[in-house]
Amino acid sequence: MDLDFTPAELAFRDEVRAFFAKTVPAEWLTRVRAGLRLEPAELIAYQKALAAKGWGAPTWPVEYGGPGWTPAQNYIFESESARAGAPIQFHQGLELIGPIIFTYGSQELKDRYLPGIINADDWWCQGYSEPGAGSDLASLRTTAVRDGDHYVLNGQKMWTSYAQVASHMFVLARTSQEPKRQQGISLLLVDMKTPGIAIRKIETMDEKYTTNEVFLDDVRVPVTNLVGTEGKGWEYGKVLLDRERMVCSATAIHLPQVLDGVRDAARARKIGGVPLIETPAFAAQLAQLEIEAMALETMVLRLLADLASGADSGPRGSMVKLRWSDLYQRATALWMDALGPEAAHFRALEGEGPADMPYGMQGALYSRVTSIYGGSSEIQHNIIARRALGL
Amino acid sequence: MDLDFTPAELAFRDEVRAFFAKTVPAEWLTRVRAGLRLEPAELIAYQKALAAKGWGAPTWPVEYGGPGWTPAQNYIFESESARAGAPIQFHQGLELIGPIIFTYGSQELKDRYLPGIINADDWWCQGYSEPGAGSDLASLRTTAVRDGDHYVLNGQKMWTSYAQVASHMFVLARTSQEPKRQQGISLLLVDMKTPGIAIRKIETMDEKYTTNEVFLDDVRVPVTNLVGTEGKGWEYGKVLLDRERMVCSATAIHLPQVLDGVRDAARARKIGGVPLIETPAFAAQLAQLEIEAMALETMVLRLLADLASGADSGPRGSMVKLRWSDLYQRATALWMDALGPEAAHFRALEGEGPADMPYGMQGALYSRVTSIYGGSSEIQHNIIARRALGL
Amino acid sequence: MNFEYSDEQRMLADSANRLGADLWPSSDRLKLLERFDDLTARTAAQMAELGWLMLPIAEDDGGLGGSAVDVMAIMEGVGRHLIPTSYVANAVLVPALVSGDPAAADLLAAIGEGSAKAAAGLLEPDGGYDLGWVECAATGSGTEWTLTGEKLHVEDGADADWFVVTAKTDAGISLFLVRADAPGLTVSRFRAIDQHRHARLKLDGVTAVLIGEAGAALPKVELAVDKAICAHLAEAVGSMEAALAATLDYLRTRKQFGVAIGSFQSLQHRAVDMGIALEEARSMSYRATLSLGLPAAERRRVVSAAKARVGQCGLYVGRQAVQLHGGVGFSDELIISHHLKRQMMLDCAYGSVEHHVARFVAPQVLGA
Amino acid sequence: MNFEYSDEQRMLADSANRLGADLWPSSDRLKLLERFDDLTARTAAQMAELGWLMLPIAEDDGGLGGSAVDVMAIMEGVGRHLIPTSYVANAVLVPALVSGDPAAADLLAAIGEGSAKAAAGLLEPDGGYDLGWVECAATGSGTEWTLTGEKLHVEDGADADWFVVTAKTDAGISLFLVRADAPGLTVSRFRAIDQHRHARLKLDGVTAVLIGEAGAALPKVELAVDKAICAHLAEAVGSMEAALAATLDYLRTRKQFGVAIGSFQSLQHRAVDMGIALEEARSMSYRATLSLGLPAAERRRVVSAAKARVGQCGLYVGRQAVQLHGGVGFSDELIISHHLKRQMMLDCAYGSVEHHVARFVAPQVLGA
Repeated sequence: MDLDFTPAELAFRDEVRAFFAKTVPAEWLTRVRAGLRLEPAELIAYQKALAAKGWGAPTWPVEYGGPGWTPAQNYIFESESARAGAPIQFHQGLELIGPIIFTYGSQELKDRYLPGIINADDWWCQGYSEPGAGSDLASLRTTAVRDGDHYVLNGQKMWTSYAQVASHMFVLARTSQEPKRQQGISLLLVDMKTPGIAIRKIETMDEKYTTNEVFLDDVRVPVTNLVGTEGKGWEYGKVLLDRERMVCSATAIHLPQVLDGVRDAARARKIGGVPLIETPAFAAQLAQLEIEAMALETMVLRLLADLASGADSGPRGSMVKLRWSDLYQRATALWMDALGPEAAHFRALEGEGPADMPYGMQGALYSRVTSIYGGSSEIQHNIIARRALGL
Repeated sequence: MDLDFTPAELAFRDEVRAFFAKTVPAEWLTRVRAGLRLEPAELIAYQKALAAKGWGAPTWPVEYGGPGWTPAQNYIFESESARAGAPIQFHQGLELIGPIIFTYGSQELKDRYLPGIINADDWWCQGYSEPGAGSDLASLRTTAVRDGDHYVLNGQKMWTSYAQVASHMFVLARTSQEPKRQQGISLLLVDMKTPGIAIRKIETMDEKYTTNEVFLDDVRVPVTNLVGTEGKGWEYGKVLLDRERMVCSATAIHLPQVLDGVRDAARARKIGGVPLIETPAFAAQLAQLEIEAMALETMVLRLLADLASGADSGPRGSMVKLRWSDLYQRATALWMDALGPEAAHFRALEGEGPADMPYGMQGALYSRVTSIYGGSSEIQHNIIARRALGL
Repeated sequence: MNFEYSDEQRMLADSANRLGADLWPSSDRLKLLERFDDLTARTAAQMAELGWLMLPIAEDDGGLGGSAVDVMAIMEGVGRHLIPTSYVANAVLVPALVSGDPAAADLLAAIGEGSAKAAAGLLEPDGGYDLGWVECAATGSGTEWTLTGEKLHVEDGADADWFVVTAKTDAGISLFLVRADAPGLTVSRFRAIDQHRHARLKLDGVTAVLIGEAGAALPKVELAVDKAICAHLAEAVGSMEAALAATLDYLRTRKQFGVAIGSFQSLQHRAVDMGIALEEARSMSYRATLSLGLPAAERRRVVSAAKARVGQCGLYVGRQAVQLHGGVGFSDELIISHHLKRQMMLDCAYGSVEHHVARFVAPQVLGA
Repeated sequence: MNFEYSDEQRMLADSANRLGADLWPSSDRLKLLERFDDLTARTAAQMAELGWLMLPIAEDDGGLGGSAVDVMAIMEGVGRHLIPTSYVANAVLVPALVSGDPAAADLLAAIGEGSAKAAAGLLEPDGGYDLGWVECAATGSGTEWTLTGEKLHVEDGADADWFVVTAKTDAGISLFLVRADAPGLTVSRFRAIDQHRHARLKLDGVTAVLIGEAGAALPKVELAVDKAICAHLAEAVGSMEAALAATLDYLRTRKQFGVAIGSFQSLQHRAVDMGIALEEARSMSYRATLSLGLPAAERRRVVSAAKARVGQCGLYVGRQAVQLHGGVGFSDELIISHHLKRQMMLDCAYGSVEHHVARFVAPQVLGA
C-alpha cells in the first residue's frame, strides 16, 4: 500500500504541468474556480489544444485516438488540470456518446464521428430526458418510425444542454411499443441541421443559457445513424448513465479549484478590519470543507486504483457524485458568505463595473442543479441501496 | 399578538418560584441538568411535595384533582421548574394512564386509582411494546382470555420502564382475534403483585437500570380492571401515544437546564489556559444550540396558545418531540466535548473520587434513546407526513 | 400570551395577499419580470393608496403609528407572492432612523404619500455587517455638514431619492440625510438575483443634513435595523410557506415510475423537515417581532437569534423545494427557484447567519 | 499508488479477525465483559505469541520494525471485534516515544515479549489536547531527574507498569520514564464506557529517567501520537464496518408492519449515508497512515484531517446503527451500542474533532 508515483509517473506529471502552464489563459481562472463552464468557443479552443497534443480523449483506448493512459495518469492529468486552473473538458461527446459509438457503433459511425469528437469539430448534445421522463427515463415517449432508409422522429426532449450550439444530438426514441417499458428504445445520431428540429431556451436560475427543450417534428434520420441494434438503446443508455457518474471523478478532482476561490474571496474581504479568512468561525468552516474534500479526493484515488486493478467500482461512482455535489454546494454557499453585502451586486444596472458578476454567487446558483442532473441525489441513494447494500 | 403575562400570571409565577426555591434540593441539579431521571425515591418525594401543594397533576381537570390551570400557567409552572433545576414529574401515571382512566374508566377505577397517582402512592408502568411489536404496536400478541370474573394474561412485554419499582402496570392485550389487527385489543390495569409476573432487567447503554422485559404467565386480572370497553383498547392506546408526545412540550421547556450544564462544564474547562467557553468555535456551537432551543421554546408557546384557544395542535407535538430529542442529543454531545479527556473517566476503578461520574457523559449516552422511545423519529416523520402534509 | 392577529391585522394580511395575487401571480413569473418597471410602479402606487407607506411612520411624525405586527401582516403576504418591493428599506427602516427630527419631516411626508423613496447606507468596506464600523467622515456644524467616505451597500437603494447614512463626527456616529442627486455623490446601482435593486455610494464632500443628535446615532440605528430585520423575517416566512405549499402540490401530482413522487418515503420525510423548518421560522419571526420593545441588549439577542435561525430554515426550505422539484425547480419558469433566490438574499440582507450568531453571543460587544 | 495489503499484511488481518472471533465473539458481549480480566489477559498473551507486540518496535530497538500499514491490518480486526486492548498505547505509542534510547531497551524488550505494559502521560489540566502544553516540571541532570506535576489523562494507562511522560526541563519539553510504583506517584484509575481503562497521574518529586535529548521531545511526541492516531483510525474503520454490517443484517431481517424494515426508503437512504461515511473513513485512514513519512507539517495536516473526519463519520455510523436498531440498539445486549460507545471514545482519544480541525488550520501554531 502506498501513495507514491513511479518515476515515469513523475516525469509524466512534469510534462502535463508544462503543457498546462502554456495552454491555460489567466482569464479563465475566475469562472473555472466557481465551477462554471467556459463559453463554447473557449471550450472548443481548449479541446483543440489537447487534441493537437494527442491528449484529446484521455480515457479512450489507443485504437480510437486515446493516449492509452493508466488510471494513475488520468488522475495526474486531471489534478494538474485543476492545479493550473484549466476547465473540465466538455463531456457529452467525449464521455457520453463517444464511448458508446466505439463500443456498439458500426465501423462507418466510428470513422465518421470519433475524430470529430476528439478534434472538437463536432459538438454533441444529449436528447434523453423528456417532460414526463426525468429520473424515470424508461417512460420516454419520443417515437422513431421506420420509413424506408430513414427513421422519422417525433417528440419532445428536455434539459438538452447546449442544443443551441451543438452540431449533433444523440437521441433515445421508441422504435416499438413493448410491454416492458425498457424495451423497444433505440439510440440514434441526429444532425442538428436536419429539418424539423426546433429549440426553445429554458431559463434557469443561474441566468446562464445552457439548456433547452428540443422539439422533434418529422425529423428524418438515416437508418445508418442507428447505434447498435434497434430496440436495444436502453442498454446503451444505462452504460451512458454509468459513465455520466464516472465523469464525476474528474469533476471531484477539480473541487480544490473552488476552495481556492473561496479562500481568495475570504482573504480579500475584511470584517472589522481583519481578513475574514483569519476569523476562527470562517476558518473552521473552510477547514471542514477542505477536510471533506481530502476524503473525497482519496475516495477517487481508490476508485482509480480499483479501475487499474480491474476491480468493480460498483456504486462508488454514485458515492463520489453525491459527495461532490454536496461539497460544491456548500463551498459556493461559503463563497457567497465571503462576498458579504456585495453578494447582492449581481449585475450592474448601468455601465460595466468590475463587480458586475461575482462568480462565486453564480456558482452558488449553478451548484443547485448538480444534485439534480445526471441522476439526482435521491436516485443515487436508491442505486447504492440496491446495488451495494442489497436493500 | 403579544408575549406578555397578565398581572395574575405574574403573581402566579412568583408563587411557583417561591415554591420551587424551598422544594428543590441542590443535590438534584447535576443530574437534572444532564437530562437524567432522579431515583424513584426522589421522584416520589418530589411528587408528594407537589401533591401537598395541590399541584400534583398540573394538566388534569379540577374534578379529578388537577389545579385547573390555563396553558399559560402550565408553561409558567414548567419553566419555573426548569429554572429552579427541578426534575420533570414522572409521567407514566400522570400523563399516560391517569388521563385514560378519567376519560374512559369506570367511577370505581377513578376512585381507586386517580388519587394514588397524584399522591405518588402508586407507581405505574406501561405494558405496551413487545419483542415483535415496537413501532408496529398493532401486531402485539399478549392475550387476555376471559375466565369468570377475571382475564387471564399471557405474553411478554418489553421496554417496560421501572417495572422493577412499579406497583401497577397498564397493559394492552388481545381479548379476541380480529381480521383488522387494531381491533380486539383491550386495556387492563394490573397489580404488579399478582402471581405470574416475572421481570428481567434489560441492560442499556447508559449503564442505568430503568427498563425491563415483563413476562406474563397466567396472570389473573379482575374484569373490573378493564378500562372502557373490551376490544377498544387500541383507540385509548392511540390517545396515549398522543399524550406521550404532548409530554415532550414539558420536556422541551426543560432543555435550557441541559444548556446550563454545558455552559458550566465549558466554563470549568480550560484549553491553553483559556476557558473553553471563550473560544470562538465552542461559543458558536453553543450559541447555535441556544438559538434552536429558543425556537423550540417558542414553538411550545404557540402550541400552548393553540391549546388555550381550543385549536387543534395536530402533529405539532410530534415536531416538538423531534426537535427536542435532536437538540438534547447535540447538547449532550457538546457537553461531552467540554469534558475533554476526562470524558474517558466514567467510573473510578477504586475508591469514589469526585470524578467518578461525569453526568454530561451519561446524558450523552441516555440521549440516544430519546429519538427511539415514544415513537421513533422515523415514525414521527411518518405521522407528520400523513397528518399534516397529507402525503 | 397570544399569537393571533387582530381583525385589523387580518385585513392587512388579506389585502397584502390580494395585491400579490393581482399584480404578482406566481404562475408566470418570467413574463412579469419583463414588465418589472411597470409592475413595481403599480405596486408602489397601490401600497401608497392602501396606506401601507404611512403605516410604520410614527404618529408624532405624521404617520399612522402602526405596530411591528401590522408590518408583519403585510410582509408575510409580500413574501408569499414574492413582491419585489423596497417597502422595508423605504417605509420601515428609514422612518425608524429619522423619526422625531423635524429636519426629516418633508422626507417622511413624501415617503408616506409615495412621492419619494429613501434608503439607508449603513455598511462600509472592511466593516462586514457591523453597524458600528463607520469610517465615513462628517465635518461641519449646525445644519451645514459635508460627508466623505464610502457606503458599500445600500439595501434597496437603487431607486432612492434620498439616502440616510451614518458618518462620524467628532462626537461619534451620527445620522445624515443626503439627496441622491447631491454634488459629490456617486451612486452605483446593481440588480441582485432576486430582482431587488441596490446601491453603492461614494461620497466626496457631499452636503448633508444632520438627523438627531451628533454622536448618539448607534442605538437608534441598531433599533431601526432590528425593525427592518423583523419585517424581513415575516417576508421569509411567507416565502417559505408558499415554497412548501407548491412543493407539496408537486409531490402529490408529479408522477415517476407510475406513482406520485409524494409516495416515496424519503421525499415525504424531507417535506416534513421543511414543514418543521417553517414552524421554527414562523415561531422565531413572532418571537423577534414581539421582542422589539424589550431593552436593547435582550432585543438584540432575540432578533439576532431569529435572524440566524430564519436564515438557516429559509435556505433549507428554498433549497429543498428546488431539489424536490428536480430540473423544473432549477428552471426559472416555475416560481420555486425565485423563492430560493429571495431566501438567499434575505439571508445576506442586514447580516448573515455568521454575523448574527456572533451578535447573539456578545450583544454587549457590538454597539451600545 | 496502490491500496492493497501485501500477502503478509493479509495474514496479519486474518489472524486479527481470528483472534477477535475466538475471544470476543459479538453475539454475547455482556457475558464476555463479566470475564473481562481473564479475557484481556488471554488476548494479551495471544498478541505476544503472534509477535504483534514486537511488530511496531523498530529493528534497531530489537523489534520487528513493522510498518504502519502492518499495524493497520491488525487494528481493523481489533475494531471489527471490539477487542478492548491497550495495544495502541502500549505497543505503538510508547515504542515510538522511546525509540533509539538505550535507557529504554529493557522496557522495549519487556513490551515486546509481553512481560510489562506501558502507557504515555502527555496531557495536562488546562491544556486541552495540546501536546505542547507541559507544566509538569523536571529538575536534575544526567540520569538523576525528579518530576512534579500532573497528567490529566493517560490513555489505556490503568494497568501500566511504566509511564512515559512529558515534563519541562530548563531546555524545554522532554520525555521521562517513570515506574508505576515509584514513590511520590499517585495513579488514579478509571474505566470508560467502552471498557478501556485509563489513568490520571499526580507526580510529587517522582524519580524518573530522561529519554532522548532534553528539550527536544515535542517533534517526537507529535510523531508518536500521530502513529497512535493512525492505529485508532483503522480501529474505528473496523468498528464502523462491523456496525454497518450488523445494521444491514437487521434491516433485512427485522419486520414491522408486515415487511422487512429495510424496504423503507428512508432507512435505506440512511444506510447508504452510513456506507458512504465508511468509505470516507476508510479512505482517510489509508491516506493518513500512508502519510506518516511525510515532512512534519504536511503529516500533521493529513493526520488531523483524517482524525477529524473519521471521528465525524464514526459517530455518525455508530449513532445511526443504534437508531436503526431501535430499542434493541440502545440495549447493551446487542453489540451495536458497544460500537457506538467505542466510537465516542475513539473520537476523544488523542484529540477531539474540534482540536484536530484547529490543528489542521494552523499546524505551524501547535508544536514545532
